[in-house]
Amino acid sequence: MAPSPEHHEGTPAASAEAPVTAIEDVGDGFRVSLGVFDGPFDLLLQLISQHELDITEVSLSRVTDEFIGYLKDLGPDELDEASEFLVVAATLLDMKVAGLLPQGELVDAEAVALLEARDLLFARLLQYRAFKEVSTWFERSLRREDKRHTRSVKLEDKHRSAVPELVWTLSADDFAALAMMAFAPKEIPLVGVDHLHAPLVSIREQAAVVVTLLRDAGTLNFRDLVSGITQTGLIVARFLSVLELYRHAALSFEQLEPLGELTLRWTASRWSDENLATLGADYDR
Amino acid sequence: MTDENDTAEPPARPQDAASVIRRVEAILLVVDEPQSLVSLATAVGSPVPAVRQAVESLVADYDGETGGPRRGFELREVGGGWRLYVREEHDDLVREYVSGQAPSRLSQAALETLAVIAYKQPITRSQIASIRAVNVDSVVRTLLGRGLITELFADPDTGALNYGTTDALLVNLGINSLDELPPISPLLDDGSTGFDAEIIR
Amino acid sequence: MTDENDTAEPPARPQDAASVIRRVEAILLVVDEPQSLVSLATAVGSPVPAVRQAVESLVADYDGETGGPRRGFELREVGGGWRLYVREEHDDLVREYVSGQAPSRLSQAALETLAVIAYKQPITRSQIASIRAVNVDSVVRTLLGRGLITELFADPDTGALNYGTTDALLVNLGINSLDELPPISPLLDDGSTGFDAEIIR
Repeated sequence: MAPSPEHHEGTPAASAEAPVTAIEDVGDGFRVSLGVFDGPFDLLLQLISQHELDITEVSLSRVTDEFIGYLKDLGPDELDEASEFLVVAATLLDMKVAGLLPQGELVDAEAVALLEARDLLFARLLQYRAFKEVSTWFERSLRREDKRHTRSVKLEDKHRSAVPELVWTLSADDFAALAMMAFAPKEIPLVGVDHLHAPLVSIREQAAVVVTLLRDAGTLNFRDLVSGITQTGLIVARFLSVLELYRHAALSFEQLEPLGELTLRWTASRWSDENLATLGADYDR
Repeated sequence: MTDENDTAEPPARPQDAASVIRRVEAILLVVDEPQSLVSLATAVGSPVPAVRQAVESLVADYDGETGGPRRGFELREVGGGWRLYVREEHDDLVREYVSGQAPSRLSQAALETLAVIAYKQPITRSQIASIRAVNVDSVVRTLLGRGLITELFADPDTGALNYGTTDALLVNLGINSLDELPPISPLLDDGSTGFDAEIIR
Repeated sequence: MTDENDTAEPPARPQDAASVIRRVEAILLVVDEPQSLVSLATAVGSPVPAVRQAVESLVADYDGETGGPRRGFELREVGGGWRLYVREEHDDLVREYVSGQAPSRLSQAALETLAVIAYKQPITRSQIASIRAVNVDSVVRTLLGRGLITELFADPDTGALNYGTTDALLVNLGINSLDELPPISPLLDDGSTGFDAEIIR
């Protein structure tokens, strides 16, 4: 009762043994065109998982390029589809890295490790696909059950009197205190790891410092930007925030010789501090 | 209650007695208030005489007069409408059950939800849930049952019900109006990024 | 659910099958959550086996299998308990009448995360994230807000919260226990070398 992938729905060749000749009929999603393969991405994954296509034969950089091109054309409505692909893309990139590593002689520890790594990647890919496919069952069941009506009616008045009278002890001020507690932003609790690592440094906070300093000065050396700081983590975070700001086209930098002086210049024509809120989100995990 | 007919024609319903009875039973199962024959007829898409007959046969059926067992509930006409009621002989059973279910104090979760509703009303359940970061359905039911909150109106776009507090809450808090709720906005200033501060009194 | 007996002795109830059935019907008419056999037994003052028999005969009775008519409602077991539902064929009728709000759909990301949690619970956010290879914080919050998952316990070593699914999820899926989830190991069968298969049901 394994739900078949959506792409195959309604086609006679819905089983995992779908002949490759049927690929023209399936999938309106991302298609790849490679020397050894031409068809929808899903089918490619399926073939890879069945070891019918050796991953090394597939030009992963080409898949990646086509994939990025496909993502660019996706509208905002299709964000879900894009996020779906992120896992697959990450896995493919992992495979690509594994494939690019020097393979060495036929039997050596590295090659074995590499094979193991590749199996792990397959496993991850398969696991991801399994959950993706079973999620269609969840969707169907949730949708079906959404339509069901159950009895949920108010108690008759005569029975309501059986409800024990409410004991109320809160003053208005207690109540307000409770409200504040309820409104306090709820972070999902995190474990303090300060005792294990150096205290966490926020790239966002460091970016705010960089923006302030640089916007005032216009031009600064990185050396000036970190003068007086002894904590390595802070310096690293400040450097990462410079890279992030560069990504946002907020600044440009110049370095005349390797390891030479790094000169930063504030170039943002429009900059709102709101940009800071999302800056460095990649590092949040 | 959809009293007006839409312009779209409702789907044709089978009109044999057994089908009408089943549809009437389905409607009776979910309604809070007694339903007149006319509104039942509208709901099930059958003429009033057929619905009257269905109701009469259900009454007899539930009373065990048609060969089946007498049921634990009955169909009674109250205030010009029909509704399912627990048979009177089981009232003490229900009362025991109800009193065993409801504690005399509100839980911390219920109190906090009540506070959220008090300060942000009118507010829908999903808005409450997103502030509380937990599911609030049963808590809202409890507060409704306690008469501390009430359904205000349905959102015109989504149909989601908006809730607000009642005078009973004011009485419990010993204040005369919502304006007398202690202000809490100044304390929300720090770190309240993205918070809709002006809604908070 | 009054699990403990009060010191006051509850009144003796007739224990013939017909009486037990009637009392169960009476309780089912007022509850607003699925009731386990144990809580029904407590409510009606009868032993669990008698209540189980009563429930079974009601299910058959409402389905028209005992000589009487098939009813417009049915008794279903969902989320570990029993509750009266409108028979599926009348759901459209009821929806037209009560004009409920359309429930908002879960995103694909939320559905997949829910699937991961359902099959691998108890599971921490970072474990979910490593399967989904994306940050799942906001999705987990959504699922918590919908009451579909809950915080189970904190990992004794790391303090990381473990999540699991709730009975509400079972109710929303229309199933009675996690065992009724479709097995996903067949989906993993091909080429799943090195895969930790025993974790997956």
